[in-house]
Amino acid sequence: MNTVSPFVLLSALLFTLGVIGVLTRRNAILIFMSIELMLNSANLAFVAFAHQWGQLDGQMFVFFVMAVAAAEVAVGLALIVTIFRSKKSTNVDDLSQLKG
Amino acid sequence: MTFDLFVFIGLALIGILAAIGLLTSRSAIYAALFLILNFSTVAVLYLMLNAPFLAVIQVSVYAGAIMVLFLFVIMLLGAERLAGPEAKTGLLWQRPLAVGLGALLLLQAGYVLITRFGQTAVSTTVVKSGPLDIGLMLFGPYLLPFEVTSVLLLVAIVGAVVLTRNK
Amino acid sequence: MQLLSISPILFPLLGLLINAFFGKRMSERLIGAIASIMVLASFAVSAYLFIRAGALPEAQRLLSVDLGIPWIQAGKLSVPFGFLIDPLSTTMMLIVTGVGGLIHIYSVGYMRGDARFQRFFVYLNLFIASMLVLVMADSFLLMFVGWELVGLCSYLLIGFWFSNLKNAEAGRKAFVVNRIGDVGFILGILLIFATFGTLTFSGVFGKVTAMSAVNSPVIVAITLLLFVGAVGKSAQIPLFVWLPDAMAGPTPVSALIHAATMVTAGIYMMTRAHVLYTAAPATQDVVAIVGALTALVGGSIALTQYDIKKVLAYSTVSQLGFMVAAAGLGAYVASIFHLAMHAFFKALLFLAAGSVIHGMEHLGHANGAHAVDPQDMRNMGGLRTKMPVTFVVYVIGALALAGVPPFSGFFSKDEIVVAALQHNPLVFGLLAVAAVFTALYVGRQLVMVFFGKARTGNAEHAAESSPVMTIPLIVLAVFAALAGFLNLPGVGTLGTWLAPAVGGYEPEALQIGVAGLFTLLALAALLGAWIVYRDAFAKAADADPLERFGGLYVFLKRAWFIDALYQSVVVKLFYAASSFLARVFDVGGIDGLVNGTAVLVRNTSGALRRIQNGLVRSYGLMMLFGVVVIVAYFLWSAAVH
Amino acid sequence: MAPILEFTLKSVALILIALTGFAYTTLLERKFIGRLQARIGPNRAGPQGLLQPVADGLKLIVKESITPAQADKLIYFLAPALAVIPALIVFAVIPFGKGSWLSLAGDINIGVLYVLAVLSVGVYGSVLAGWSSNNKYASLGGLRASAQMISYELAMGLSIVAVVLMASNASLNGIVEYQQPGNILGWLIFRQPVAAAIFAITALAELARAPFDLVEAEQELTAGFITEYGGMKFALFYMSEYVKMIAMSALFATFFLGGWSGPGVNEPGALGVILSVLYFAVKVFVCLLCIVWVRATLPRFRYDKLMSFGWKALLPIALANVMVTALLIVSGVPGYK
Repeated sequence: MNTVSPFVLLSALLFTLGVIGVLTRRNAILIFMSIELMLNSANLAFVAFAHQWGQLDGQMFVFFVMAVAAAEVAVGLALIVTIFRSKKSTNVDDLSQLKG
Repeated sequence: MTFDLFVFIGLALIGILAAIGLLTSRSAIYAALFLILNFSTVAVLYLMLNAPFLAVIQVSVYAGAIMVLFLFVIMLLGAERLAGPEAKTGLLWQRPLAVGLGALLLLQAGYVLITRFGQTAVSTTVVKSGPLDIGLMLFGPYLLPFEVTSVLLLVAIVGAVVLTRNK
Repeated sequence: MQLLSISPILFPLLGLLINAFFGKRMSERLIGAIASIMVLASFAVSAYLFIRAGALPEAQRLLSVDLGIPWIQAGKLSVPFGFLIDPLSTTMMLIVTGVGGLIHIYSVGYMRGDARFQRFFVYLNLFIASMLVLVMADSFLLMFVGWELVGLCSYLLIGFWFSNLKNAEAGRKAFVVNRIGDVGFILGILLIFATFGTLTFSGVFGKVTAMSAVNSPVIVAITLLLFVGAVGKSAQIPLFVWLPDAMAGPTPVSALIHAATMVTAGIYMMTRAHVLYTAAPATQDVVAIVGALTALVGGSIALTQYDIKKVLAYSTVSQLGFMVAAAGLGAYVASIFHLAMHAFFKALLFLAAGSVIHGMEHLGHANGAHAVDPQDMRNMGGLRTKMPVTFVVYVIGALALAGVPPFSGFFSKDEIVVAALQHNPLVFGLLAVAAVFTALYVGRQLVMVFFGKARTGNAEHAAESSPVMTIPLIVLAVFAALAGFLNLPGVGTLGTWLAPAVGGYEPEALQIGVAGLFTLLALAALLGAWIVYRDAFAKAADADPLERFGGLYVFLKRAWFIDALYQSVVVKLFYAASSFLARVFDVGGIDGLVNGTAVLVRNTSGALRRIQNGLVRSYGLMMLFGVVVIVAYFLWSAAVH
Repeated sequence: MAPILEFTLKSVALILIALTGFAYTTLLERKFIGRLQARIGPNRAGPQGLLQPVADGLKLIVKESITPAQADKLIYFLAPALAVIPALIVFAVIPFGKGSWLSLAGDINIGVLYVLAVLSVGVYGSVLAGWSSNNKYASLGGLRASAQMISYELAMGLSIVAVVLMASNASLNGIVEYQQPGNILGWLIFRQPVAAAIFAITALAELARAPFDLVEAEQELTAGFITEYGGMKFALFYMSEYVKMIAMSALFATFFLGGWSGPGVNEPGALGVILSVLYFAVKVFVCLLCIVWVRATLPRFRYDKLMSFGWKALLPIALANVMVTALLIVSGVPGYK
């Protein structure tokens, strides 16, 4: 293939699915996974563009995104565990104290 | 239809189906497994895009570490069964709206992509992207971000430890 | 060098910090010692600077200490943070720290046992530092900072015994009246900046000299506005009303702030700005006449007062009038000379009066003597034998004030009247009458306090004060007696010294006629007072001999009704306007606006509040909506172009 | 299509070798432990008990396949496969002898990373088996497995980083060639003893072999995550364990024992190749014996000791080792380039 457009299209599709997942699931862990899916689709686009321009910088960004994702998962899951301890639930709709 | 395209379509289908599975599965464990499948297909796509290093990192970081952590937490909390009926928060309109907006976003992206489809050819210069080349980039132009990332990871570790510590 | 030059300010600051933060745990003796030593150290440095400047050739005596700190940089306004060490400021520094140091020592005895002993010395040190900022400033703005700081100290110290409502009110009055003057001062500063684009003394004066215009409207306006500030601070007509009330503060405060130093700030400021005033003869005439009138009015009121400190307060008003008149006549050296002499003898008189009051209170409250006002001269009498030291120093101070040769006041006053005779006969006449009044009230006071028989039990049992109080009195008495020789007519040591800072000085020869006339007037007035009051008060309740003047007496006694005038016109009008604003404008306009805004915000946010439902997913949905709209906008704009 | 055919043939051969190896490793273990414990071990099936693996296999195949009623069926069936696949595909990058054709993937420059990635995925088999069985022993075993493997993976990766630093090459063949200066001192076990020790320890932990076999500690958890498994599915787990043993031994031999190198491998023609394969086989065999030997010698760790040992001892030591190695290399100490 001499174009990366299919990869970018797939990336957009996966991103949209991730968005829908974030907005429709109520389990905090699943929302989290959907966010990972979105990050991953962005990574795919990065790699695709890196391939298209014949440069490594896109791949570097993926590397950093992965590091950030790992950090995010560590803290995020710690938060979920902490919340679960007090609320006995991972449903984000149960966490609506901060409202007007 | 070239062999590459054939492989791509197959992988893309698997990835999309896995993503849909993630959205619809009733069990968090299945969702996690679908996500792992999706990550794996993306790893193979990286291989196709001349990024073998990232492909392997993708497997070992996402599949080998992050998703294991997810599974671990799911099993630890016993939270694999997802809530069945919609809670009484009265957000029934929310799901269709979310799907509709998501479709709109996809349409926008698709519009851009299709109007420009294949307009820019892949660069003819093939860059080397082995561990050595990545390392030279990391410790060269990207040294500062790299070090900042290490601080970020440290902070995340400390944060996670503090958050989950039993008082 | 820079540090040394500003260390006179730093010493009292250090003292006040130590006393403010650690004073709670220190003994009174230690607190007083620290405060006094800091001021004396300041005095020592000032003396060093003075001597060093004296050793330099005349042209180099103007030492500008620029600390290199750009204090204010705003647009065109650039004010450096710098100090000016020149003959004028070192002279002032010596007066401030010297008299201040003596008064600190005196206060250790005077304030003994006061509940707020520590606070008193913190304030005193703050005052010394502020006053030094005022006199050392090298720009109008920094001078204004010192000006306001001493005003603050004055307020704090007048109302020092604030638990008595009258004292607190006196402090407030002083503050408010001073504000009126300060408005003039700050407007003057603004006008200076608008005109000359700079606020440093050297910059402004250089430009004024370059203009070489006489009576240009701008400079007249500037000088008049600055004079308004001086009128407030130096208690001239019509703003002198706060100074007599300021006697509510502790007596050392009256001596230091309301006689020797702060109230002379106006005179100092005009002397410092003499270049401006010399360029505006019209203003000078106004200044001279206001000063002479103040001298007359203050002296006349002092004739009728019974309160020992009130007499001295009105006397101060009067003497300040002399100084202002001198400044208005262009006799700046005479003005500063009288300022210094006045600092000595008036501080002496106040401190001695404090000693008298202290002695009057000596009987204590045990014998039911509480009911007797220890400051009312009618309750005194015959203290000559009870308090010999106080009596002697009081007489010295009184003779100096009355202008009897060879005491200090004679020389300084003589120089002023000589200048008046040369420039303005009207002023000369007014000052001559004022001088007679001076001698009269001084004599009256001496007779009432020290001669005759003791009229109350308190006076009967009065005792001499402790050495810590009398020693400063003696030191001051020596100065009050002899300091006049600093600037003998025809020699003019002080004048020659000050000449570089006040724009030239030629010592006047002694005019035997004027000097003799004023000496005769003073002696005659003192004799008259002796005759009138020798037998006037047999008992405390007797009527004053002056009461036979009837309406005139009441007029003087009530201080020319100026306070009453303010009360009935200014205050009433102000109340009426305030009440209109409070009842109509505030409720209807301001509150309506504020409440209306609040109601609007509350209702709007009440509607918007529904969006914040606490559900993460709906927030996410809104974000997605925003993203879709933004992307759509970009697509649309890309399609358009 | 020729490369695909070649790959297929090689893969089939590899799988057959692995399966045979697996079968006879079980026998080796039983016999060797028997000797160590002063008994004979299985000796009935065939001469010297050589057919014992065949008998075991037949038995397991024909056994009734039982599925717990409350199990999550799909994952219950998937888990054994997920356990075996990583164990098998590790072999793709291991060079079995001289010449890049003797490893499946050839001489690729991300070989080490590939190994780490595949090993990190190996945990899914046990975790999912534990969860899907819907049995508390199995669940605990699965949780222990995931925690243990995640913890020890880090130290293992760092020990290999030291090796990669030395060889400045991330391809396994490159590492072997680096250790071939002509004498036995070229082996990295002599220049990286700390890394070798850490790798050996973490390899045992990754294998969940004694003394790190808490995942299936009989006294505590019955059989851990395989409690509910029987028949052929059990055999698959069994197989994954032993195939992994072979793979780990091969990796240790490659990283620290000079891989296929040895006297005479540089001979041209078939002789050198045959010698190199032989040397490699011998080294792997010695490693296997050592693993079994450790099992017969050491008692089991306590679980909290296991975790604190991994995080507080091995990981810091491995980090320090990487740093010291880097310093030695930069300062040009002889033997460290």
